[in-house]
Amino acid sequence: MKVKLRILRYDPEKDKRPHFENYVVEGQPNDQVLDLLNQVKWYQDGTLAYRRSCAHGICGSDAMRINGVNRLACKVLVKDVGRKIKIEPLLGMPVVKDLIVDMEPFFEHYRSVMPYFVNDDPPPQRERLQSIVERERFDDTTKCILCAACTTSCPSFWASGEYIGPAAFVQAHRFIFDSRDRAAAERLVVLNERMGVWRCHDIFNCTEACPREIEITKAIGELKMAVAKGRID
Amino acid sequence: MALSRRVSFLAGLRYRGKQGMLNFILHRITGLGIVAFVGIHVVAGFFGQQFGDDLSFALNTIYESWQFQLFVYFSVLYHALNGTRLTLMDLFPKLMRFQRELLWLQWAIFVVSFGFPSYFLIQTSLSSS
Amino acid sequence: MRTSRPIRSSGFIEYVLWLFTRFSGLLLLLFAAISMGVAFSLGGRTLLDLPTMTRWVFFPNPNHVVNSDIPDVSVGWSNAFWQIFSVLMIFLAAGHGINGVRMVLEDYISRPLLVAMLRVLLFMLWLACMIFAVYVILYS
Amino acid sequence: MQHQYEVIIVGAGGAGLMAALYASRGARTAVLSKLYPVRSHTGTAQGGVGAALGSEEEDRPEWHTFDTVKGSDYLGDQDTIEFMCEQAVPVVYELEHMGLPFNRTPEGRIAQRPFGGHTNNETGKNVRRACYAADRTGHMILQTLYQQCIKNNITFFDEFQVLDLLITDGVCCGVVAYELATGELHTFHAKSVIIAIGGWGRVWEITSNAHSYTGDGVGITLRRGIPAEDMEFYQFHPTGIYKLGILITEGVRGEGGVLLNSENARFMETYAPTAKDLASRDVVSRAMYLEMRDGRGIDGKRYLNLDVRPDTVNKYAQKDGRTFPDGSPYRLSAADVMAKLPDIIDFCRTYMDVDPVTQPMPVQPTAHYAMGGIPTDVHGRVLIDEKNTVMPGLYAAGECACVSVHGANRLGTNSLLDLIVFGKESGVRAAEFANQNGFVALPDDPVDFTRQQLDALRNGSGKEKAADLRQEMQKVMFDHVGVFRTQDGMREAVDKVRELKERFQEVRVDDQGYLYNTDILEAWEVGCLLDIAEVTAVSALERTESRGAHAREDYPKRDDKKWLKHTLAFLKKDEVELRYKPVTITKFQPKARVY
Repeated sequence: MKVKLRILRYDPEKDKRPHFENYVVEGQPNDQVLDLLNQVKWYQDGTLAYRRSCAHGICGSDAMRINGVNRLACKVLVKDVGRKIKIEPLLGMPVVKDLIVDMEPFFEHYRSVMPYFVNDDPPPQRERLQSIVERERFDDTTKCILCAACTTSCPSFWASGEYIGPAAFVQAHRFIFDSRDRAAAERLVVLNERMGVWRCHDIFNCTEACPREIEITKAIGELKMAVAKGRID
Repeated sequence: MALSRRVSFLAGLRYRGKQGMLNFILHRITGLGIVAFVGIHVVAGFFGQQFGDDLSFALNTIYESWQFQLFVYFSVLYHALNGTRLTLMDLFPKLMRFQRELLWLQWAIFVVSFGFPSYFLIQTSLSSS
Repeated sequence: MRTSRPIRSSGFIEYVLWLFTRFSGLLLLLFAAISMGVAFSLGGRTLLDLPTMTRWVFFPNPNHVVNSDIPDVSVGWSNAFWQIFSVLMIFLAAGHGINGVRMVLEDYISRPLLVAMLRVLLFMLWLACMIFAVYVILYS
Repeated sequence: MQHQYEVIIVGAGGAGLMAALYASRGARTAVLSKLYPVRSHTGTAQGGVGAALGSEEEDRPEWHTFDTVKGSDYLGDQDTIEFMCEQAVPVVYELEHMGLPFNRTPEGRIAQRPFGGHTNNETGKNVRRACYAADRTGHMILQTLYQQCIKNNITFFDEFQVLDLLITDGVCCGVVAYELATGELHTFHAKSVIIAIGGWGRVWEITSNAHSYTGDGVGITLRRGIPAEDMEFYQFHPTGIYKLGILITEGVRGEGGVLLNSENARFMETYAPTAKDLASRDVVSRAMYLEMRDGRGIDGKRYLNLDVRPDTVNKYAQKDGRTFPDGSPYRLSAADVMAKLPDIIDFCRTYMDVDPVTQPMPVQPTAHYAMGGIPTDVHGRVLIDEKNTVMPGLYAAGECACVSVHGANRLGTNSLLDLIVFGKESGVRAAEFANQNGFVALPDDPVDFTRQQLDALRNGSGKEKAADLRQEMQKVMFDHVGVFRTQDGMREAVDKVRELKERFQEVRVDDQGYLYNTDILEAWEVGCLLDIAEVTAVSALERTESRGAHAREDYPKRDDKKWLKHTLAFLKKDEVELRYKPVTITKFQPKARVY
């Protein structure tokens, strides 16, 4: 069946401003939108630029706006979105070419929450013990693939690029609620800043956008409570 | 050159977020609305009372029209209900798992508590005029 | 099995205001319920239509509603308890509202100096609001 | 533009990041990666990392060693295998100390699950050796290592694709990289270079590998005269999603899932009476292929069912007498499936509308892992001939390297282990080397060779499209150099690939710009894939036996007399030169391999 793609193109070497271009490709209901993009790039117009790698929703390269919502191109099938598909780059980050956005600001926020395990006590000979329940506490937020679909769906982030953003909160949550970690206090100080958790207005765009189905808003809620109560539970 | 990261208000509105985003927008609009008309109302009331200012009296007359009352009632009720939902979720993050259910509950309460009074309001206003 | 670990966290105005917004919201709802309850019990219900009554409930002074034939109810309200009640309510409402405005504006403004100026301006606006309201409540 | 670092690491997957962590402790280090580091293919590894921790039941590194040797069909070098299996235990604890969120046992220890080919050497039963974090172990390893790299302030050059290796007088002195954002060529001058660039599953049509898994590292070294070892051994994972190739972890069978044919029979009982569905991967893939060839594919199509529905699992577990470690009979509930295999359930629901809890999953063998690659010794040093001559300053680790611990067939969970053990080792050694040696001068005009290649792609006649060539190559390779191979088929594949290489000269890219020109890089990658395909097909054609993943219909037996040796393939202008070197055997003499 024929599928119509409407792609927002922007080539900084040629265009002053972005414009839509239409392509018609042959597609099956079970094709990924990424397959269609590949068809365009390989057989119709090689200048189309987008990121992709694993093609099954694990690497997080191909987050983009598909029919107005942030999705991974490889996790959306044609039958989910119909035969007219509008594809645009993510909102709130500088577009460098076609569907490619500059990810640097995103990773800067990511780095700002100390997204790494800190425990300076000398480790035991074997593993640090952790109960199944303690492990379960932060399981959800370990799933994050840093695709930026959540952060770029957040109206607070659109309004201000300084907002730390859901993806970084998810990372903070993963470590703050890890019973082995010892740097929760430092991270909470960062989250307590003006552009921290208090800018989250429970809009749930991030939760809806997450391709890994992480309950992001809930995680942020737990972070808010951790700051408020001054303890983690 | 890379394009600017700025997201215009309209571009933001074009994002097809689900109910949560609609609620967020309504919450902001109703909130700002309440601030605006309560603010003006207080000032107008003060000036009217103290100086017998004509403009203030005129403003107050607008406030008392039933159409405007309906609007204010919508804003206050919506803002109150949505605010309560947000507060509950913020205080008990576990509730966020049921955010969709909470939204439907909120709308159900809203429809009932907005519908009946406004029905009577419109009826009495129309019959009295 | 689950451990609860204490953390230290520096108090910050953002957090205080976030908390204020939540609790003032809830308190306003509570106050509104009390006011209405009392208004009903004072017989307001039988005399007024709904919108007028709503305003009469929240701000009971004779000058408030100009174009209605409202009996002089201020007698029942003019005691210290209800005056303090009203002042408290206006304090919460104005704080809640102006803080809301601040949130919206700060979402779109990131320059620190501008933000600081805005905060001062809004604080003054809040003070002015309070002064007006207190004056009306106490001296009308 | 020119940069200078003591150690340059090419590739930011598991091996690259592990190497970066260790190299940066002793030397000024930079990591070059054509993707953002967290996008690397390590992240898609699912089932677990093998280490004989014995936290669930008795296990020993020696058993792990033997299982790996046996899994490799005795082609793995036993000294390096022993090293890896001994190192496995401390290095897994080290990952835990870095914060990796492993699943836990009730005692709070790292949880382990059974995997194909992991056995208790005394009883012959399957043993729990795969340490796992749900079914996203690779994802957690990649994330954890990247997090530690951030903590240690390691320099990254993200979206820099390495296109050439610089060698002066037989000493490696740096790399040339293409910056995606600007199209500029950068020269990186280094004392030592670690290549950790991953595999080349995209040579085949149906693969579990990423689009970017194009074996650039091996392509580059082949062009610079460094051989590739054991290229004919490429693993086909038994359970990829039908047509898509997306991986369904062996952990599914570890949890009790079984493979069923169109007669709803558990056919693995015939092919591997003891290990059954948890036999080594090449054995299972071959069995599936034979079932399908004999017309027992589901609905006559080329797929079989992988069934992890609790009823089925419990039925067969009871039949096998499988028990929990405490001796009670093994039971699996729907909730267990959902808790232990969340990602698998997600894939099946998203891509096939199949719910594994209530329906069987359609699977077929999928190109998965390269056992061969750049020949290295146990310290990651690259060897450039059959006499094991070391090229100073050049290291390789991870899937692109052939140590060779995997021999003719890799055991499940040993890939992640390979990454972390040899990533660490090569990082340590590369830094040591950098500390003991000075910079070697770069060749004149270092970017010349690269520029020629790119210019050719920009200015070609345009008669051919790179995508067409890739597709033709993938098809011929999957049909003829796949699970089962024949003389004629491989001959055809060699000819076809050579023809495609000719036609590759005519390619011209559409995108003539410089900023984010992904078109030209994709075309360049097709060039790499073609080189690798040729080397693979030629190496396979010569090996007249069946061993591990290399299964020939015309030579169905293993031939230890003639073929117990590693292939070294050198890419020459118009041909592939093959040489051979012996396999290191220490403790375990080759025996028949029965599961």
